Amino acid sequence: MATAGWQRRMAWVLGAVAVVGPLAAPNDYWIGVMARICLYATLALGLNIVVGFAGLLDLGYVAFFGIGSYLYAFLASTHFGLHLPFLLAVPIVVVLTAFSGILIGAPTLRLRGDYLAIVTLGFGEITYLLLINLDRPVNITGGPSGIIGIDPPAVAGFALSRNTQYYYLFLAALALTLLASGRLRRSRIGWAWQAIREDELAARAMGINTTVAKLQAFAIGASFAGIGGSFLASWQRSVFPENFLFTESINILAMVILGGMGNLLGVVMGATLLVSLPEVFRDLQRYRLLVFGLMLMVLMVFRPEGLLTLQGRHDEEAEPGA
Amino acid sequence: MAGVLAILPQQIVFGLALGTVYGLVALGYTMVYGVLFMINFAHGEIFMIGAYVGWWVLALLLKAQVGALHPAWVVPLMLLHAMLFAGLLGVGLERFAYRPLYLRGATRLGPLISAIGASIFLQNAVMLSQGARMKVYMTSLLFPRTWRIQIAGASVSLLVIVMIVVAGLMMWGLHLLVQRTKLGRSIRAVAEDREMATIMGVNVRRVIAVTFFLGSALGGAGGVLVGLYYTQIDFFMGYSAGLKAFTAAVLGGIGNIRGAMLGGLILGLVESLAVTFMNPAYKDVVAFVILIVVLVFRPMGLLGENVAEREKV
Amino acid sequence: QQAVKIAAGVPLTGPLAKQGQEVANAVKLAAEEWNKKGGVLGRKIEVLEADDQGNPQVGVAAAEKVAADAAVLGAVWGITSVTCIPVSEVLERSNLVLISPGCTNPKVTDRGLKNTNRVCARDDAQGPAGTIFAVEDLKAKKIAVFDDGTTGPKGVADEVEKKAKQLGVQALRYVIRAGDKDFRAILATVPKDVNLIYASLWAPDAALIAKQLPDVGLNVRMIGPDGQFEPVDYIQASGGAAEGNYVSFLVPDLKKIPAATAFVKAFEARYGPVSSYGPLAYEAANIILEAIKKVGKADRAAVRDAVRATKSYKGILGMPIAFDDKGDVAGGVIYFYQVKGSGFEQVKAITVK
Amino acid sequence: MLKLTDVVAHYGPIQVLKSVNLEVRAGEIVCLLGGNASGKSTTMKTILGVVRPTAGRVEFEDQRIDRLPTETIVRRGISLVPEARRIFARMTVWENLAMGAFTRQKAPAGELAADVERVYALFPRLAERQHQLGGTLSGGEQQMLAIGRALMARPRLLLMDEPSMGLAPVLVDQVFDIIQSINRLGTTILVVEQNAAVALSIASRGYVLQNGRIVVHDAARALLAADHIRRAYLGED
Amino acid sequence: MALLETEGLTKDFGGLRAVHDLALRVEEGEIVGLIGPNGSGKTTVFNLITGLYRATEGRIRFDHGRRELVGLAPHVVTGLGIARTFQNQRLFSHMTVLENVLVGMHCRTRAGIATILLSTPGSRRERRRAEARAAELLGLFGDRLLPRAARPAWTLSYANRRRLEIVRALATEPRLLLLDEPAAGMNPTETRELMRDIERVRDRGVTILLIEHDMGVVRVICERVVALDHGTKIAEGRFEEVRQNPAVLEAYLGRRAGRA
Ligand SMILES: Nc1ncnc2c1ncn2[C@@H]1O[C@H](COP(=O)(O)OP(=O)(O)OP(=O)(O)O)[C@@H](O)[C@H]1O
Ligand SMILES: Nc1ncnc2c1ncn2[C@@H]1O[C@H](COP(=O)(O)OP(=O)(O)OP(=O)(O)O)[C@@H](O)[C@H]1O
Ligand SMILES: [Mg+2]
Ligand SMILES: [Mg+2]
Repeated sequence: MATAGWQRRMAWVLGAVAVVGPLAAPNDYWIGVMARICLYATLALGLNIVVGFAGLLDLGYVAFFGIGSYLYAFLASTHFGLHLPFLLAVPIVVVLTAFSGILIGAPTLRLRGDYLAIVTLGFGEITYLLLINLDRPVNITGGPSGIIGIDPPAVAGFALSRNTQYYYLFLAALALTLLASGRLRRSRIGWAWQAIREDELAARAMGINTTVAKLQAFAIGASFAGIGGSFLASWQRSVFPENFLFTESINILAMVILGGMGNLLGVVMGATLLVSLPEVFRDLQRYRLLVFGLMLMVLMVFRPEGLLTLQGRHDEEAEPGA
Repeated sequence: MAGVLAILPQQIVFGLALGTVYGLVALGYTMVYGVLFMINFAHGEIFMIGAYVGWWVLALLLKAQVGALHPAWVVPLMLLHAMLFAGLLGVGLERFAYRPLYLRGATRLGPLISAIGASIFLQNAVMLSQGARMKVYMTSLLFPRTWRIQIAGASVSLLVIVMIVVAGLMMWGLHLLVQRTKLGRSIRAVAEDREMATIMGVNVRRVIAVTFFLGSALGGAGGVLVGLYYTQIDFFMGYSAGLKAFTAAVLGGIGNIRGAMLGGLILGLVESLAVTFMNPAYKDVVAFVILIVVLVFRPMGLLGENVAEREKV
Repeated sequence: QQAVKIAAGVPLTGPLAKQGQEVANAVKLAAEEWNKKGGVLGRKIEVLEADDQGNPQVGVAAAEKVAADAAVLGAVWGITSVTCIPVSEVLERSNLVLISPGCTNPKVTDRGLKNTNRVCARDDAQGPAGTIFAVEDLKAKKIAVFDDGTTGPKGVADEVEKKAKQLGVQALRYVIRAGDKDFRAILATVPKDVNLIYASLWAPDAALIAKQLPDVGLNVRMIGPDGQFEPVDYIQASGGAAEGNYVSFLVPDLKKIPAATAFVKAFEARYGPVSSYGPLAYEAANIILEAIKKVGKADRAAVRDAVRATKSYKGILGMPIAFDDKGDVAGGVIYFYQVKGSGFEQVKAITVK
Repeated sequence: MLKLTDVVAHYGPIQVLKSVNLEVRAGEIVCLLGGNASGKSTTMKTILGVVRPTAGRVEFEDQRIDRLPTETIVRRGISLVPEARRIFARMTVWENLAMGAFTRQKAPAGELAADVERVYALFPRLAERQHQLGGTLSGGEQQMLAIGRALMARPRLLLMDEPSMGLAPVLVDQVFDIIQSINRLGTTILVVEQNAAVALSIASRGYVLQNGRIVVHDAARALLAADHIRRAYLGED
Repeated sequence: MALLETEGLTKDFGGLRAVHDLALRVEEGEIVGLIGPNGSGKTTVFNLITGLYRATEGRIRFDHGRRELVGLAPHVVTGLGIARTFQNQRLFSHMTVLENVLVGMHCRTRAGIATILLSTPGSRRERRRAEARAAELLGLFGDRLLPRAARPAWTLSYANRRRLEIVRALATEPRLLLLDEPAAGMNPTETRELMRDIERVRDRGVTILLIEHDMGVVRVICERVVALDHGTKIAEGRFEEVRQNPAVLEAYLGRRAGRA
């Protein structure tokens, strides 16, 4: 397909830009924004597995983000006095978050479409409420005032401190998740997800164990959030329930859809836009969100299928008649 | 425990009143969902704007000093304006933010995002034009505190009764409209298969616009009643009300009109009973757990038809 | 020549926009007044509004932007501690001073950052003081303590509960959900022999509770922290139901201080009613500008240290302000007001150790 | 009555109809033949404006209709039995029929009820199932309903895209009888049918569509007799 | 015992008994036709066998009596070697033609998440093999599908979508293939081509149970025919016998039956 080739070339260009980007950034703030783009692109790729590939509308993805962040905070902060090294803590967090994906996914297996959406939304809210309230009777989460004093990522005694360093760490993780998403998409599991998205009943009749496939999607999607969560916690050096509001789920979902569901490059572009636009609009001060909302509408109106569509609808040649 | 039982009737009344509010807003969600299968995230904002319109009507009346304000005519006047304004706003949104998407055959999720954009936009537009400070409804000028009656050990204010009656009437009217009339049939036809509906001669755009008008007008009416009942409105009120109403609509079976009302009432009751018997911090946890449990056993909501079982293969 | 900038980092949008905008407005007013007198360092002063939406991450991004602007020499930051904490760490890296008018959590200053100060009361000052007042002056025996599950309110409520236990008074905890409007069900579960409600809530919620109390047959007084020092959102919104209730505040009666009356008049003429945040933010801005003036050059680290070294600064708050070594206002007197008609009247002052 | 002149239609950049010229005169039954994917269904959709022609014109009763919205075209008296039935799955059989009569705004209720009864008389199975949801009907029952629904509009021109699909042999015969009888009552019919032998036997004329072009058109009898047609479309050696 | 055997199979929908006490038998290597008037329960029988509906009563035995199918989930049934097409096509519309076939191979491939993420040689080999096999299966219908392998399935014409459904079902490597009106929407010439293809499939060792209203197809390719009416079996045997059966004539074939 012509567009696929175009997209691949564009991906290489973007990759190159990403690698040299910090050199061109005017200041630390913009490098921070770029790091945030990578962080959110990773999250969006995770949600894309659930929503874009498997077609399961998840409105509570932030729950996994929160679980990942807090798990990292438990393992590497003064809160419980545990200070696991970054390279050990992150894999543990990823595995546990994936497991939480299975736990949360399990009750939703029979649900379709928007019923699934509301249940996942419910889980998102429940997670938030638990984060707020589990500081008593015993203090687990720190309650509304969160956990502070989280360890920064350190490798071999070298602790990250500058935004540039974080940026390259996040960029590397993004590259990995992109690779993983790409491999999954064109694998038997990826096809099973897409089949479920298209027609669950036919998928079952074609021999797909939809229970397993959906749980796999939830687990992998959640594990990406586990990565993102660890990064947020170690970068912000603190976590609060306020980091994981419903609006955050919506924000990540918008990245996936605006970019073009299922299209990896599109999802990254969606994250880029939705992280950078509010920053660009910062100078508008009180009008910032007004313009952002308007922008979101306008973008969708002009690109209803998202920035990059999944299957180039318009590059088909005619089926020769019989 | 005896203490708890003594307040139970009162708690039920509080729960029903709250549930009516949720149900009213949920009706609009369900209407729009019914045709476009789209969660209209801007519905909460339409509800909020309805509340502001009602506030302005009341404020202008007070300013004009039209003598004694009697709820019998003031409330309908507020409702009328709010419904009209909210309805037109809904139609406008449909025209500019959603129609361009669904006409081009976008996936269901495209409109969801543009609805979120609309919701952010409206919220901030109201904040910027009306101020971030909340506004106070002068309800006490309309409904004296003494207007209340005793039912089974619970004291019920007249306002709650007005609310329940208005909500009931609206729900019933809508139900009849959708199930019994030709318009209702065409709404359902559009919902199922837009292209086939056109081939039947249905003007799809008009049907969708009408649906948006009705759903949004209901949201506007809900806004006024909520303003009267809670006496405070602010630009952010649509957020949590919208979330709860959406939950209620799904609980009842989304797309089902009586389901929306039922879902609202149940949600209201669950919340008020949850704070009675449990740590109130977990009130919303209880509500969502109940929602999840209900959906696990009835995947299409309480009144939603179980298409899964009746689906022909 | 380039202007000197000070940042106003607050939620300009979202549910806390009202409080945030008041802070930003007060900072702007302060800057204008300085500008009328010729600015500072011979340059004009500009206010950089930075929207943190009350969200830690958005706050961090805003702080990085502020820090990257070399013209910024100080910041008035924060309504909520969840943003203050990560933001202060960002600003610390570039030696940028911040004074918070609203972040009350003890951790904000207890982390010992050199750049972080506040002009508001700590949760663990206001809460205990309120409890002492409740028990000693109002003779409360059983207190119902409400919060909304967010940092500030919950922090104060925790302290109230702790202090009450110390004083041998029963404290029952209740949590409402921010954004809800109907609290009747939860109020109905409050035992009828409770003789005071400590409402650690924002003013609109407190007004709703005051209003809904009669619906459940409770007839008790309420007391709340400085967030309720709001003539409009609390007193007026309650439609008379708040009459006789109490509010604690870090500041003595503004009406009795001429400088403050001038501020209130100027502010209200421009931006509408003022609550507790306006005066505090105005004062914070003035302290920063005063420090810049004293330092005499655009040097962030020097300004940071000068702010911390502030001694007996006399502004509109009627008391000399000095920061202790953590950045809290030294001295810590909490003043108590009672709602009378459409305003507050000071009834008592309590010093916490 | 209906006239397509050099109609071209695309799906995106794919040209599906390359040049379709076709005429249906009032009172006729015209049969449209063609192999799979030759564009028969697309032709039907183009007449109704569901697919917009990119060139050429479509006229109905001497007025150009290719720019009109579908619902307006339908209101002028054309109705369609669509390919693959397209029943409203979550409406009952009765409601599906009522939808069929949607354009008849002013018809008295009694007349509509009589028409429903007429459909029930044609397909007694539908009468048994009048309160069943359309989606749960068997394939053939749905096909009956699709035909009944189109009849409810009392069209002047009826487009039928494979009306016998999925019907048991008994019913296939019956459907062709129905076509003939409603034609006698004054309805003009354009039918796409794989059961070409039967279709041609009741049609007056036929068109053959190949690769988006009309390649042959002739009297039905002549087509039935033509060798290459028999081989290509009637399955004879 | 036969490859597939049902016993007392019954299915109720509310008050409606769609299938009633049905005994059906399909021997290994046969092509069996299931005929009957509209609404007689044929498709329902398919749904019962494949586990999409659960039988109200009765048993379904597969693999010469070795497996009981009632109560099994659809994917398990498919895994055991039963595949089907749908009367109302259910393709994965937004996936390409090739991907549709690859989905069918899901239950015959093994790669797990870890091997896929690591892209092990084994998983790569498996994938290449699957793609090659999918292409081969698409070639079953000559050049009707193969040249369109990269197009989204929804752009196919009606009859080609039917063909793709058959290929997708074959991709699951079934021992028993259930075809629901495969010839619908094809003209007689195309139908003949289809019949040859079905026979080719059978010759590869796949047993076929087929629902069809086109008596031309049933007559030519079905060794045995079962006729249903109102959910009960009214006749069984060779087509020529069954078509003589007065009940079948009356309920199903009608007066022009002789022309089939
Ligand atoms: N929505 C669509 N988008 C793109 N291409 C399409 C679409 N619908 C049909 N086509 C293509 O247009 C061509 C004609 O299709 P059409 O459905 O009109 O054929 P047909 O003659 O009705 O065939 P059949 O006998 O199989 O029903 C085919 O090549 C088909 O693949
Ligand atoms: N889910 C369902 N709910 C209610 N009734 C159903 C359901 N599925 C099928 N039926 C009814 O059961 C009967 C048998 O349906 P089935 O689809 O098996 O018929 P069929 O023999 O395949 O007919 P056709 O040849 O028309 O496809 C029909 O009358 C149908 O209306
Ligand atoms: Mg066709
Ligand atoms: Mg069938």
